Amino acid sequence: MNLHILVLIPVLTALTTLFFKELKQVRMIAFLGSALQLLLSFALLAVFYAERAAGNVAPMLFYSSIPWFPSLGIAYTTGIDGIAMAMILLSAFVVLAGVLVSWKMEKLSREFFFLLMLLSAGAYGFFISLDLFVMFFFLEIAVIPKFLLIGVWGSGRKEYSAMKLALMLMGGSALVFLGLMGIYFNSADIHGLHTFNIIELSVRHIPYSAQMLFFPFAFIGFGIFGALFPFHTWVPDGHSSAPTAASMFLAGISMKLGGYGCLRVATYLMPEAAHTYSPIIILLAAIAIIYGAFATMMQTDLKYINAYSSVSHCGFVLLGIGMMNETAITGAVMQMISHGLMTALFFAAIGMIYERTHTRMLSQLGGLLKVMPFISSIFVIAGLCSLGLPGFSGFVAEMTVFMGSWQHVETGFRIATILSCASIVVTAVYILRAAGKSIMGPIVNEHHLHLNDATWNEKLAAIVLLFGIVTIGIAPFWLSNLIGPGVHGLMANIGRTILS
Amino acid sequence: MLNEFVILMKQELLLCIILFITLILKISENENNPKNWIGIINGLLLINFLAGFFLSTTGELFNGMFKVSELIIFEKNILNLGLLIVSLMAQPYLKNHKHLPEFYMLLLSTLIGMFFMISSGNLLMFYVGLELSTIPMAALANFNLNKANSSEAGMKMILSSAFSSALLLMGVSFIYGTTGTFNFTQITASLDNNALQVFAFVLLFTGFAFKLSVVPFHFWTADVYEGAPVPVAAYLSVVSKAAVAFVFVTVLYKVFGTMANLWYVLLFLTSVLTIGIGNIFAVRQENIKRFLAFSSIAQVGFILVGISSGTKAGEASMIYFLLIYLFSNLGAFAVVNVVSTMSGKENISDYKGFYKTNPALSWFLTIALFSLAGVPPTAGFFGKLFLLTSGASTGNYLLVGFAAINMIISMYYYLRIVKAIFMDENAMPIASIKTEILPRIAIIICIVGILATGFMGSVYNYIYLLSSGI
Amino acid sequence: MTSAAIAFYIISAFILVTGILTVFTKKLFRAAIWLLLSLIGIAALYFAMEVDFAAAVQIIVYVGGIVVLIIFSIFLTNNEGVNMPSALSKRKIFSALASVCGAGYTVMLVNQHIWMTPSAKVYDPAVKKIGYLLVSNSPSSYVLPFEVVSILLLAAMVGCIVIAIKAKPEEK
Amino acid sequence: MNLPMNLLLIPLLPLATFLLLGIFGRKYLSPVAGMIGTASLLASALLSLQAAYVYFIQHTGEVYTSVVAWKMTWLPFTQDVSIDIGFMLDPISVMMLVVVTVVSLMVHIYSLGYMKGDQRFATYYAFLSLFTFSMLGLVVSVNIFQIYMFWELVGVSSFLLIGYYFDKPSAVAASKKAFIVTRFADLGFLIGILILSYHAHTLDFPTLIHRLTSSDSTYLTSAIGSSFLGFSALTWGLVLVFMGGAGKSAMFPLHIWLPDAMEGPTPVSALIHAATMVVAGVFLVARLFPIYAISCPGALELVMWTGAISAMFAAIIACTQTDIKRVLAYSTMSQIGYMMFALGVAGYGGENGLGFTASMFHLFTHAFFKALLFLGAGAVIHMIHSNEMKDMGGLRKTMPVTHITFLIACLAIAGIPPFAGFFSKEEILSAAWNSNKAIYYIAIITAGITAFYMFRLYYTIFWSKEANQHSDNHDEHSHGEGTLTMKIPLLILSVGAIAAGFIPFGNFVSSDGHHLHLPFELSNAILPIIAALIGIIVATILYKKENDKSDKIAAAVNVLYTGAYHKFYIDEIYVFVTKKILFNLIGRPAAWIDKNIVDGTMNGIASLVIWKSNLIKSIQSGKVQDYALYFYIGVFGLAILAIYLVK
Amino acid sequence: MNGVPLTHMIIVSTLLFFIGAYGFLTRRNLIAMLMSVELMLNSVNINFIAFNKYLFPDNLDGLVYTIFIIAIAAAEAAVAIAIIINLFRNTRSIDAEYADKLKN
Repeated sequence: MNLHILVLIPVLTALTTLFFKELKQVRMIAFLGSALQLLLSFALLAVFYAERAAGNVAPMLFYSSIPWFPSLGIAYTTGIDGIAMAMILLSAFVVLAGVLVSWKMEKLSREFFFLLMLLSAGAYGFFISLDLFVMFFFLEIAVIPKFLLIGVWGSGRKEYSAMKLALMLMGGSALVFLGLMGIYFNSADIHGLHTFNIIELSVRHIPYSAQMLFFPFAFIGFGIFGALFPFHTWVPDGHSSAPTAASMFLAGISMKLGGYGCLRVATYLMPEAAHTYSPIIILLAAIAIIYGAFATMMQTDLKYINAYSSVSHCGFVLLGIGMMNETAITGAVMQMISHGLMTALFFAAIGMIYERTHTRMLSQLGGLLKVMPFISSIFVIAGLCSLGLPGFSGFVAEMTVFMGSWQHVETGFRIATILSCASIVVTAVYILRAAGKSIMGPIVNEHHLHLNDATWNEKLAAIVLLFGIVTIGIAPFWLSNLIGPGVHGLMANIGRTILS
Repeated sequence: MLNEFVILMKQELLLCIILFITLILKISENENNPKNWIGIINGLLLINFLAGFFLSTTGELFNGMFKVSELIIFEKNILNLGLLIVSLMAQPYLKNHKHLPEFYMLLLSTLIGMFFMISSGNLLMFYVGLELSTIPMAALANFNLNKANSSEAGMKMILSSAFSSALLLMGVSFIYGTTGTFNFTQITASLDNNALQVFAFVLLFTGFAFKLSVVPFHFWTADVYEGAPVPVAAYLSVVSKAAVAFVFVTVLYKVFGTMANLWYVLLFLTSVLTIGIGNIFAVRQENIKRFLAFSSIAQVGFILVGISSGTKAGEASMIYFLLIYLFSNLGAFAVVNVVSTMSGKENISDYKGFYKTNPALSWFLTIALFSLAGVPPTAGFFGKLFLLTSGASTGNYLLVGFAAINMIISMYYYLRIVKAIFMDENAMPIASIKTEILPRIAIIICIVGILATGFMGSVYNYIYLLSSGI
Repeated sequence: MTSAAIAFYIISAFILVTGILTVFTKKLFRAAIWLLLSLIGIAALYFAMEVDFAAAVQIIVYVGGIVVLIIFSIFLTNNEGVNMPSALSKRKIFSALASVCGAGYTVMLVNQHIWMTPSAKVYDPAVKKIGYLLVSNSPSSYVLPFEVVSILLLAAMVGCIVIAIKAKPEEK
Repeated sequence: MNLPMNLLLIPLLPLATFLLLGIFGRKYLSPVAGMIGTASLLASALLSLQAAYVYFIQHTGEVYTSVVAWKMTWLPFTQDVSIDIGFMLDPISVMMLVVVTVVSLMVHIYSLGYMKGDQRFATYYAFLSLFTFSMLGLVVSVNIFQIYMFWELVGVSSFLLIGYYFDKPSAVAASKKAFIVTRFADLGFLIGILILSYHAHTLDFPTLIHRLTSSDSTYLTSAIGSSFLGFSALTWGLVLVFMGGAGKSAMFPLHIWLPDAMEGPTPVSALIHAATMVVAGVFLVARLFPIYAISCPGALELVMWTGAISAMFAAIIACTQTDIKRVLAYSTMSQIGYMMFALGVAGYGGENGLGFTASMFHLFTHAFFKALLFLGAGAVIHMIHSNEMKDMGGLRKTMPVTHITFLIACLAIAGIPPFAGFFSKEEILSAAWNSNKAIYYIAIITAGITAFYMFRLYYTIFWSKEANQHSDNHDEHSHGEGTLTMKIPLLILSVGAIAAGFIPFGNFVSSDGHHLHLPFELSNAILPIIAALIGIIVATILYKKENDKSDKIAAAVNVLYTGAYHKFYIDEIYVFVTKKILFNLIGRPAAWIDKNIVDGTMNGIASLVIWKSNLIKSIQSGKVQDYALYFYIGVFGLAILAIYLVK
Repeated sequence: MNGVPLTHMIIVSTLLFFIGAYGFLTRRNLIAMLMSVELMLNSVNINFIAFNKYLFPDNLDGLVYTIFIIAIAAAEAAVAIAIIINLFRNTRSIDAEYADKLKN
């Protein structure tokens, strides 16, 4: 299986949209492209399983490397393990749903879908690449379309938010870049040659002092993408100003780039430093979890609620990574997947509500369950997933993180774990508050009585995401088995280095 | 001998021939429509550009006063391409200008000067080339003859550059006084880094810094770009800067390689200042040309970071960056020129709502700006990152970190324009503009260059093989 | 002190004094005249150094060309008789400080420097030799810059004509 | 012992019903939703009875062992710790299967009439099915994490059902409260699980219990060895797990959600908040009972005192409430208190385990009579359209069936022989007598109060005011006593309330699986019967006829009365803690900090750049001589620096 | 010129250079500024010739350089004057202080 097709399809879809003008054509192209991508992802999953079943134990499957800038050691190196596979599936789900909820994007539809597809190409490329530079390239590709998506199609203080998001993510990538430089120039082999290749790097030993210097850059840099406290402020503004599909993408995929990078680059390649810094990471993650949850409780705008809750939820990802054991990291990856799907669903529901009622303020909403039962149900289900209800993916992921975190016996780590666990209560508070005010209760605005429920495309979008959420929630073992070996491979390296 | 002479100097000679053709056209002036001329000259420039790729030989003339290497040919080709693009994009500006042949004569003579400067192996040759590339530029800056701003720009440019050349010459005189030669190789051989030589070197350094608009020698830049006609500003910001940068690297690496520790410090200091000041000023600009001037100052700062490494990769990255920068900046200027000529509007606020009326131009400008900002998948990303990578290769993470952080600021101001174009509302947006064919070609070349160069690793490798470092 | 030395110091003093007057005189036209005298002084210095060719070029180009050009331009801009406004005193102070420091620093460097031992050969700036150096096609000649300068002069001429020629903007 | 695999259908049928009704019900199946739900639950109930038959009656051998009928690894955490999903039968789970399915079936049938014509009829049944599924999954759990999962699902179905009338703000608030309070308790449960699993390296019940009870196991040593704040890890773990149970079972001080939960439809209250879900906490402690009893008696003591205090506390409050469902809610809490302290006074094995058996017995009987009480109350509310006692009275004529069944239930709960409650309560008291006298007296007093408030309720509803006062007003839309489907469950349940006490419970359920002969000593039975009779008599005096005696008494013990009427201000304390402390002291500052400090810093950097930019703009003065001067300074600055460096 | 040390020669030229620099920095009239630049260039010329004569009499490089400087200075001056005249036409002023429309 050739992985390049994963990047190629979104790019070609994006380019194809440019040749059409009408919304109907453009959205159909985008839909077909992303549906094809989803099918391909499933096919890839099948092939992946087949390879593994056939006894292929290489850390990365479908490995290929095409020299790009040989003099700088840059090659277009691709390959996936279970973690990347899971992320690809996540992206495919979210993108398809994103296209579907944007079905009536009348304003500059061609540009909208073009940017959306470009964004998804960046995400896919990021997940499949095994070369730090290429990874960075794809990471940055995914920044600017967001700026335009938010600024042009957004709502509220969209320009401000778009600018803030772009600048903070840019700051993140600047830090990442420094981290990469540090890794690259400390990766000399016996011939003094440097490399960007992750697999190569994982067997080379970066000096401890260099790790200590550059780990913070790489980690914070990716952490900014992943809403690391206190660099999370782009999240609320960005998410809430973005158009629905972009919010879904931002929270569903984009923030995962950060988590994935923290794991794959910062922690994997600089394990000793990660080990040394882990108390700080865990502290920040625990703060993000609790603080994000409490901040969510005070929000009055549905999108802000979900955005702040994303801060809190993404804290679990960093917490899991910071704990640095197999279970916790598996949980972190699961949390990425779970949060990606769940938050996308949440944003989709909020978007549908906003599209109809033209408000997202809790005080102006109420009793929507009566007029739009489907959308309301989706909203509630997303909320329940968010608060970690069994049967949905959130539970599986959070529990794995907790279980892994608890393996750390030091009192400080335990306290952080307990605090993080406590967030499940606060989460319940804010989710129920939001649902209680907007979905339940009496109808606040008479005009809302005449609104329609979801259309077929919106339903399909919700069902696509719901499918993912529920599949993980009901049968988490397949995800765990998919991710597990990948995490095991990561941990083997980390463990080896720390012990030696 | 003659044969060798002709082949080695083919690029200069071709330009001279074109220069004389324009001169003849001027002299035999009849009331022909200048449009035909533009076509002819652009055709000639295209031939000139293409001819650069044939019959390439390397060698030296006049005791190393004139050197040609593959790298130099490549650099000249880059400049030729720049000239061609400037010429194409200048068409809307020139078609109503009375002094079209003169414009081309001045432009061509500056390019000839740059070529000689690049090929020079001798301080005299270098100086002559430098002045030849500067003095006509001042005249060009003043080419909006009836505009006070244009005259002011020309005045600032000629006086500043005269002052700068005086200092440069003092440096040259001290180098001569301490080494007794103008020949680069002989200078290198007889350097012993005594105080007077260092002083002379610094004076020489500032001469380059002036042309490259390195802070604090950059003050003329913004004023001249703002006052000068857009194509001239474009040419100044790209072609003349690139030429000086090429020579600068050669001089630093080849001639003053033994002073590497010294100029490393100077580059460190000036690059920090350049990036910082360039960015801080760019943030507040309202005039788009002036804005591009400050942004190009900041870009120069990045070049300095790359050069400071003194490695092969540093040189290669610098040339690669300049190639990309040529596409990006000329692309931006091409759009600005079309808008400025057709609507007379040059302020960033005028671009509000631009996308509604001119989607294609908006995208072109946006892509060019993104490339300047270093956003993938545009080539600017690669250019900038390779510069920083080479900068980091000497372990100078502090400088690279500063530069990387400054990319955020630069991102801000580029996005400010993108925001104006796409997001801001405007009751009176710039009317829909019909771009003529030549500027359109120019823009498309730039955009294709921006989008393609980064993906072609072979280009970088080619440059890398030619480069040499200290 | 030889007579040559005395001549040198006298000429030097002349050059410097006229130079100072050039930059301090209130009247622009007078400044131009002082410049003229200073340039002539430099030519005299060249004569004293037995570099006749340089002296000649100095007189012809500077005195005969540039200064005349400057004087013409002074007439053109109608400024010949008027007292020039004085610069801001802040600028004067800073400039003076900068100039004095710069001069002092440079002089110090020059003073400290130990010059190379000159070769024993006699300096012979014969016109023929100069001509040969400038226009022959021998490998060691300066014919290439010479030709390039010609392009520069051509370009400068073109530029001057375009810019300075009396435009007819009223046509439009 | 091999169990027929069709038993797996017991939880799966409700799940299928839920999915069917949840997805298609609203549009396509609305009219027949009730029938579908009831039918599937009927099947479930029959299967449960089969299971009970197979497990208990066909059983051969001395000891009831736990049987894992089916099990799979659901989510592996580490090599030896994983969440397993399975179906485990042991005495208590079989008993719970029967209770849950039977009560649920009754509620299903009852709701056919009660909820008839409701707009979201199908949704209602879907939620009921979801709840039943979750509860069944909970009781058959093989794994402590499986329990936790279904625990949460039970919580959410409770949430959905309490908030069923979602356009009523009070219902929404109550559902939120219920969910959040139990969630808070679940936090303890979760951490408890984490602690236990960390030391035991397993989550499976049999292994877990084995590892943490056998005295020579290294797991136990590790759990006892590590301590935090003076208590061993094991104590912490068990106490925290109990916290979860206390939350779900509405034990003091986590009980505040239960009275409010009565906002849900009354059948729901009967099912969830009386008979099944609220006893989950008891079930949980019973499930881990060996660990509590053998390895950590300290934690068990906490269980005991919590139960006792809750029982008494709730009984006192129940006397003053005027909303019939709230009275019943407090009575539920009180009865669960009984169950809890019964567990608390028990020991492991043999006669010591009397409390355990008694607790389970009471759970069993309580399910019947409490469901009956609620359904009866539902019938009353259905007719009167009000929950308030003052709107009722003299209904014994108009609602004869309800009246009689309600009376049976009241007698059962009051502990009058030969009704079910008498037997179970008697066992509990014996157990308490054997273990802790203080508890015993508390229990006796509580029994008296229970009898009092139940009969207060009974009289106020069915006697008190003159008959027919209300039916006049409601003639046109009076439902009478309700449909047949509403009466049948009442009758069936009243049979249970009468007969359940005669089941030889000790033969089936005991702490260690051995048969336990339940002692019945008349001497022990006398005191509680007397207490109950006193309560009934006082209630008769005060409430049989409408009079003002009760008010006078209330005025006499004003402080106590007001305190009890306001539920001893526990709610207010909670509101204070959450609103004032959590919201105002953490939430608001967090939001403020985020907006002003964290975000402000980011914005501040941006404005700093612009400010700087404006600050130094004058450098670019436009004057060429300034430029030259800077140039000049630059040159000499660099030169001096360079020469300095070279030297 | 026997007896005159090279250093003195260079000092004279240096002084002249900085006199010119001072003039360039302070003269408000653009033409006067141009004149100051000419002084600076001339001082450099003295340097070249002096070095050539004193230190490197074997060839005439310095002298040739001087000649080129003179030629280029002429061209520069011509263009400068043309521009200044054009500026004067456009603004009726050749005061350096007032030629600051382009700034910030």
